[in-house]
Amino acid sequence: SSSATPEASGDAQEISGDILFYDTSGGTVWEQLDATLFGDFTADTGVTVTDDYNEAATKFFGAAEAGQVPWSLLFLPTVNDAATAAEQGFLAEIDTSIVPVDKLVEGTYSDHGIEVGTFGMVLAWDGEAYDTAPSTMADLWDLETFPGKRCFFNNPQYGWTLEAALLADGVAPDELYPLDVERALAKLDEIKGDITWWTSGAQSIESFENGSCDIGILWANRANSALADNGFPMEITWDEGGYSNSVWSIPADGPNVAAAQQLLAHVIENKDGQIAFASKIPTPIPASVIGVEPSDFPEEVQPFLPVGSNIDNAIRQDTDYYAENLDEVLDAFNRWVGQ
Amino acid sequence: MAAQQMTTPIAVPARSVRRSRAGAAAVRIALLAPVIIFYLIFFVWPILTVVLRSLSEDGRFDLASPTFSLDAYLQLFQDDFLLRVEWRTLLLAVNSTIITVLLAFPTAYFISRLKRRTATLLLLLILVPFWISIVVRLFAVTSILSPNGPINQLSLLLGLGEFNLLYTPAGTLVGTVMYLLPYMVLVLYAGMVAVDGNLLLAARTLGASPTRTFFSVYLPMIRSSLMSGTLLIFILGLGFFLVPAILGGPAEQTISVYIQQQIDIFQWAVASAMGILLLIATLICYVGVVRVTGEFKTGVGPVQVKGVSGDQPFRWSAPMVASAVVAFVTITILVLPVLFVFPLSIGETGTVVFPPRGFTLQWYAQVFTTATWLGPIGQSLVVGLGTGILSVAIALVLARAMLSMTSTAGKAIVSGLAFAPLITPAILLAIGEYDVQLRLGMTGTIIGLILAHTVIAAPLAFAIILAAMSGADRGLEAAAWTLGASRTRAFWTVVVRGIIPSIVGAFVISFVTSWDEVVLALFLQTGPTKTLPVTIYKYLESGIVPTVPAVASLLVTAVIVILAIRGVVSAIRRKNTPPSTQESS
Amino acid sequence: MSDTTTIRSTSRGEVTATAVGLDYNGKPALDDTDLRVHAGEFFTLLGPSGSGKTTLLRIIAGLLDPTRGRVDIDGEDVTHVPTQRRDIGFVFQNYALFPHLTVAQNIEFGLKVRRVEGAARQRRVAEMIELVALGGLGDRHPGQLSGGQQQRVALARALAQGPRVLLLDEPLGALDRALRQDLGAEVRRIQRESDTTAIYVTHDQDEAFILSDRMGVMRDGQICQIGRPEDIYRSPADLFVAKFLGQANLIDVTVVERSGDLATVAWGEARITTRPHSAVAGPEATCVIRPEQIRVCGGEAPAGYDRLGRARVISSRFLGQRQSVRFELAGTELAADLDPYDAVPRAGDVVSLCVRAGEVALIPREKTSEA
Amino acid sequence: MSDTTTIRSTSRGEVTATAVGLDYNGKPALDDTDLRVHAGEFFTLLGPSGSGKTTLLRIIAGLLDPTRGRVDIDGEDVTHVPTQRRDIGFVFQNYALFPHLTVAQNIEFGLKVRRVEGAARQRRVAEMIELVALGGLGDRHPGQLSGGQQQRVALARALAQGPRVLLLDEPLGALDRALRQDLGAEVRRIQRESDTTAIYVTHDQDEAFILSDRMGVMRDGQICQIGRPEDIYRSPADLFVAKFLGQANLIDVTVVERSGDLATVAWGEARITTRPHSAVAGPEATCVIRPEQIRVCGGEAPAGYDRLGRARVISSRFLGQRQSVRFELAGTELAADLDPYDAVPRAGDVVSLCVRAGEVALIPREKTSEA
Ligand SMILES: Nc1ncnc2c1ncn2[C@@H]1O[C@H](COP(=O)(O)OP(=O)(O)OP(=O)(O)O)[C@@H](O)[C@H]1O
Ligand SMILES: Nc1ncnc2c1ncn2[C@@H]1O[C@H](COP(=O)(O)OP(=O)(O)OP(=O)(O)O)[C@@H](O)[C@H]1O
Ligand SMILES: [Mg+2]
Ligand SMILES: [Mg+2]
Repeated sequence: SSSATPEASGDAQEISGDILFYDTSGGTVWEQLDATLFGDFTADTGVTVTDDYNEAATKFFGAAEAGQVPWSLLFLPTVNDAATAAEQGFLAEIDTSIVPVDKLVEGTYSDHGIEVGTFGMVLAWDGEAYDTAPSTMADLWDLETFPGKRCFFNNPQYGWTLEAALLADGVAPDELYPLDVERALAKLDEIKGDITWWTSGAQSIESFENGSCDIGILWANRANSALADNGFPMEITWDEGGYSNSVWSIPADGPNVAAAQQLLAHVIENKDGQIAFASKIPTPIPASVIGVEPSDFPEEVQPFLPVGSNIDNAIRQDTDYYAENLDEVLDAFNRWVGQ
Repeated sequence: MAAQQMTTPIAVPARSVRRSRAGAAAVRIALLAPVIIFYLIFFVWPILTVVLRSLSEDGRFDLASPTFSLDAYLQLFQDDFLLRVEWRTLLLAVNSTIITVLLAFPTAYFISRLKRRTATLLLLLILVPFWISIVVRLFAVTSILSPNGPINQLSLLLGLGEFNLLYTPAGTLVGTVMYLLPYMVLVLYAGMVAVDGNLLLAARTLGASPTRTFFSVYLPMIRSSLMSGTLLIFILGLGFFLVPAILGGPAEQTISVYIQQQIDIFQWAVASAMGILLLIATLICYVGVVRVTGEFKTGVGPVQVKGVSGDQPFRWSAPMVASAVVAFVTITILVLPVLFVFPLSIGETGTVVFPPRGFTLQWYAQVFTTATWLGPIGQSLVVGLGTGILSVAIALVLARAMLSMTSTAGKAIVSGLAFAPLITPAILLAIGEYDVQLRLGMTGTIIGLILAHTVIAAPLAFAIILAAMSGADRGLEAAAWTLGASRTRAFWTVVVRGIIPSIVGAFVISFVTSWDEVVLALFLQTGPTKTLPVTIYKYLESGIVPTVPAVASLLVTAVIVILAIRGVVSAIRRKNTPPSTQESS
Repeated sequence: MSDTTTIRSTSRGEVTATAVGLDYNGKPALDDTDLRVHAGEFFTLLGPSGSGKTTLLRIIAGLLDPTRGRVDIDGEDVTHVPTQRRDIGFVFQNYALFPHLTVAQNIEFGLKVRRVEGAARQRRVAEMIELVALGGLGDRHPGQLSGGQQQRVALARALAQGPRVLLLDEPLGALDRALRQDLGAEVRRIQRESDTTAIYVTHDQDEAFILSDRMGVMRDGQICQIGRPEDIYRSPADLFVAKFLGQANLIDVTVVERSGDLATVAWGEARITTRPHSAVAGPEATCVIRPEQIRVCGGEAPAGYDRLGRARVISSRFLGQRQSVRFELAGTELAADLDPYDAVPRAGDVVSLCVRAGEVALIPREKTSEA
Repeated sequence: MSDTTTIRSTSRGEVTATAVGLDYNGKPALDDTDLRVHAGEFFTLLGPSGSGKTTLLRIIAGLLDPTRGRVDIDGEDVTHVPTQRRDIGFVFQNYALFPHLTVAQNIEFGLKVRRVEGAARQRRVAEMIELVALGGLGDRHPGQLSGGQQQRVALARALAQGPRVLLLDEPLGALDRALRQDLGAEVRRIQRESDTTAIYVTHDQDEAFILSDRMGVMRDGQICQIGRPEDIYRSPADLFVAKFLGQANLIDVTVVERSGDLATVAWGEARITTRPHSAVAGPEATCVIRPEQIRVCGGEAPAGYDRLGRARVISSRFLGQRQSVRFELAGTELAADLDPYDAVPRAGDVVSLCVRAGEVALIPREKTSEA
């Protein structure tokens, strides 16, 4: 750990130019990043950050294989993407002499990146649909008390689908991994006919809005936007929900990596910026800074933040498990769903 | 009609003259060479990288230590899940093709029988959806098909009970049909207006009933258009990615969606193999159609109204009424999602919902006040214009080469090469293209994207220009020679000038192909400003903001205004020119 | 005149059009025309391009709906009967052969529609192919035939089913003379033998003369004269018909005497015996002198000729069967067809001209429009 | 014969084709043909459909490459000179006007290509429009013109640049007779005035007679006779030419006497004075009697006629300018064109027939193929 403030570190090493940001998160997330964390960084250092939206990590891998990487900072959608990339030598190490990783909660950073943009996968429901609020995943299977279609994401890793089934089937949270995929799918079979699958974040809340479902598993930030932007009476619980992180990394052969290291440092230090960003998009960046509590944020977003006491009863997704088993899990899921 | 009097085939001279003129041959090669090089670099090479990926064990072909394995292909034929995906893809393509043909046929028939001005208007209605990103249209379709949408509400109102198509196979089918319809209508229309109305009259003078005339004369006359059009939409249906990805549930996985998913988890080999399988299957279909009909004929685009509509008076008969009804349905299917962007764009909510809540025009204001949309629109325009120009140029050269060829095999190769990119799954082409452009250091450049878009747009331009050129009177070119014009001059001032409407049509189709292209554009652009559909796509993940339908509404309005101005201008021009006194020869 | 001579009462296919008219965009293409074609007759419609011949023919066939009027075939009102139930044959100006069918299949088409049995059908097709001299070409497609051959297929196809009325729209337009004559004779023979009524559109006057029992001359959507070819040629109703059929020297004359079948007119010094015209009442008239009615004579007109006067030869041209000579007589140019085997007059020669007495037609004087 | 009469040595545009031939799929469409067209001449190619007229014309224009032989224009070998450098004008059978250009622009096209200056160009265009009588239509598009008008534009366009050779491929085929005659005369006048050589393809014999200085008759890819129209008509080289030009009664005769310019032949009882033929050496020959050479005479032949014998009238038909009568004479059918104003013979009448002495052509006897 070197300097105490981002300004100091900025002064210490001359940085300039532009950071081309490999962005996989999309429209509004970028808009808010630009308005808060990146904007602050540019104001302090003069280094601009430019958005480069890409649909998935694929293109980065292609470019890295060819040894032609134009980006300085990467937003890799999952921890296992980052792990794969690191393994193949596509990522630079985080320079801990610049980046104060010690301010981050242990386990939310690695040699090759810091975790960000935690997305929570939570039980959500139309607040006007039921008299009594559901509280556990088992309630998703309770078609009598909580009638209506169930919403699930069509990709199990990002949808908490298998985990929810196992929890509902009585598996203890700490025994979830390795997943008993067969058991989970058997449990899912019970409600298969009542599931509405959503295919994108936009669609998930659209499904609630248009009545395609009344209860389901949503991304916490989308649930927030349904409530905040549209005034839809969305309610959620983090209990038995899951959360998982994306990763910000620096490519091994990227341009202007020094500035990118500085940017990471600046973001970690910029607590106001973090709060400003999470007030709009409740997926904090970085994922967990030591000492940040829900109460630090505006009241309306507090319930949606995967931080502090909110996630006491939530479960962290085992990304190592997924890194190892994703193709089989996906294959099994595909086969089941396609039957 | 006077042209019937000639007894010497007019296409003969030009062809036989060219054969033996060494100079002309050299010119042709000089023109053809850049096109061939273009195809080799931007189509053959990318496909080759995909083939190599499909043959290597981990999907990453390494020139230094090549390994070959057919595992991926074996898997395609052994794994019952993959077989099911393949089967489902085929089923979706077949079903949507059948429905599209059933809708497009009466629609095209009805339009082909109308007066030219009315026909043009309806054709424009059918073309309007091309201008609105398919992503937006599909999003509008989700709103239409959703439980709160007009269809279900109508069904409830009529006491027909829940009618929910969203995320069902039926919904996917509707979306695919919506995507394919304009292509089929255009191809069929071109074929239908070319039918000589006298043939139908002749059948009637021989005692044939209307039904019989239809089956034994009309249908055979448009057979090649019908088959080519059907093949075209079948191919498009097989490989189209966005509809099943957006409208289909996970149970509706198709090959293209599966390929996309496997690529996301780095299973390159099986994804590539599946793509190659798709390519080979469609190539076989193509060869089959060419074998049966002797040609692949997609006279898309503006055509001179001759034949039936010009000759036979329009009359309301029972089949005509039925056709009109189907035409109405077709146009509704195509136009409704386009119109739906208007209500979607005026709600006060921060994400798009239907029905809209409240009323505001702030989203329109945002379109103009932030760089988010103006930049992409500009980018799309530039790329579209570039693609349009390049595609037309390539199409001209190819069509010219094809028409001056005497060997059937040569023609088959040229047209096969020209049409192959249409057949290739976009995602694979994108990856291959990306590989190649990385090697050439072109990624992220606008030129690179234009070249890639040209690969997929040129086939359509080629189809249109080929149809126009082969229909054009080649005697005109010879006439220019006799007046002292050099071959180059004759080609430009007579041949090209004579098919200007088709060239415009080819340009427009190429332009909109680029204008609405997502997959290649996602891969080949780097930097903050992306083309419009990519920018729209970017919001699909994080929540569609109402600016997206606002942009779409503005585009619809712009297109309508342009068309209206055009209509007024041509009406004025018509008034100022004397009416034609004779049928042209 | 002798309209009735050609009626054969046993024949079928009498066609009557009563006040039929058809407008295109408010402008009449056919202008309330009456036509009666007797059963078994060969009737020709002659007229300049755009005069409405095709339109009238198509209305009779039911391919166009008339705006006004009615059409009867064999006494039955068919105005609203669709084409396929009118039992007609039609030969189109541009053939309209089915390109996807072979020659034999084209001819077979109508027979199939009528469910003629296999063997009988084959026989009939073979017969028709024979008839139009297309032996050996039965398996070709229309695209592989020359224009003349296509024409014959079209004829065979229309005839195969033995229709009661055969409608032909310039069916021989694209052929050379020899073929046209042969096929014309063939059409005529077939029409006679099959007891069919034929209505034949042409703009070739020779063809009309050779083929038709009667003919009608059309102009601006109306039939302006109907009759036997000879009668129309010899006694044209008006200037238009006179100029349209054959060549005509038109001279303005004064009627000086009328006596029964003949009228004497004065043209300068000359006195010409002409065929009177019912519409010529006053002294003013126009004389139609056909080139073949003029001959070179001595100082005195031979029997049967009237003397025109002395004329100067302007030019002369050999045309095979005749010699076309242009004369100048008292400021008027006269065209004459002389016997090519007589001495060839040279330009500048001055000779006496005579004209057939009693054969020259008289028509009402009109403001002569451009030829 | 008198080939040289029409040569004007100052004119340019002499066309010589030497042994040119062209094969389609190994079959000759043009069969090693020689042709020499003098500068300033109006030359017509006549022949049945498919005889190779268009092919020969296109080879001269450079629109087709001959398989064999060479083409010279004004003594220069142009066989491998591309069309645009041959300095020719071409009028296409189907006009081939540029539909996207106005009449004036169509005419202007060739001048623009030759970089004729603005004012001069405008003048020339105006002149041409005047010449073909299209005043006021300069701004129309071809689609807005009638067939005849289109034809005239095509002519004007081909003439505008003053080409040395004007090639015309059935330019008047689609027009009706009156228009055809007018335009034909126009073409001829323009050709004369502009001192251009014209090669004109037609299958209309009258047109060929009216227009041409000399003509060539084509058959099966070869020119089988060249000469002045009159000479060809009067002395056809063979059966084909005799039958193709005009009508012919062909009778097999025996030559009984030859004396200088004439030969006497025997046909049954009759003795006919004929024009001899160089290729008829032996006694066997065929006599070509034109219908207009026959007339009805009394028992004794009048001066200048030979008596054929007594014949029975089979049929007679009025054809306007003539009366076509078919006779039967000693088992042979004879067609005669009689004066329509003479008494009309009735079928069954028996009359005496005479034939012009010394005008009947003699040709070598061939196995008579079907007419
Ligand atoms: N579809 C149409 N629309 C407008 N006017 C038409 C149409 N068809 C024909 N006419 C007009 O009707 C008139 C008669 O045409 P029609 O075809 O009967 O002439 P025609 O005597 O057959 O001529 P041709 O000898 O050239 O074939 C013409 O003036 C023509 O311009
Ligand atoms: N492309 C071709 N392929 C094969 N044969 C051809 C082709 N073009 C012409 N021919 C043949 O060449 C011969 C001569 O044709 P050409 O066009 O010169 O005849 P033409 O005398 O002009 O006839 P028309 O009077 O019908 O125009 C014909 O037998 C024709 O069938
Ligand atoms: Mg007509
Ligand atoms: Mg020809």
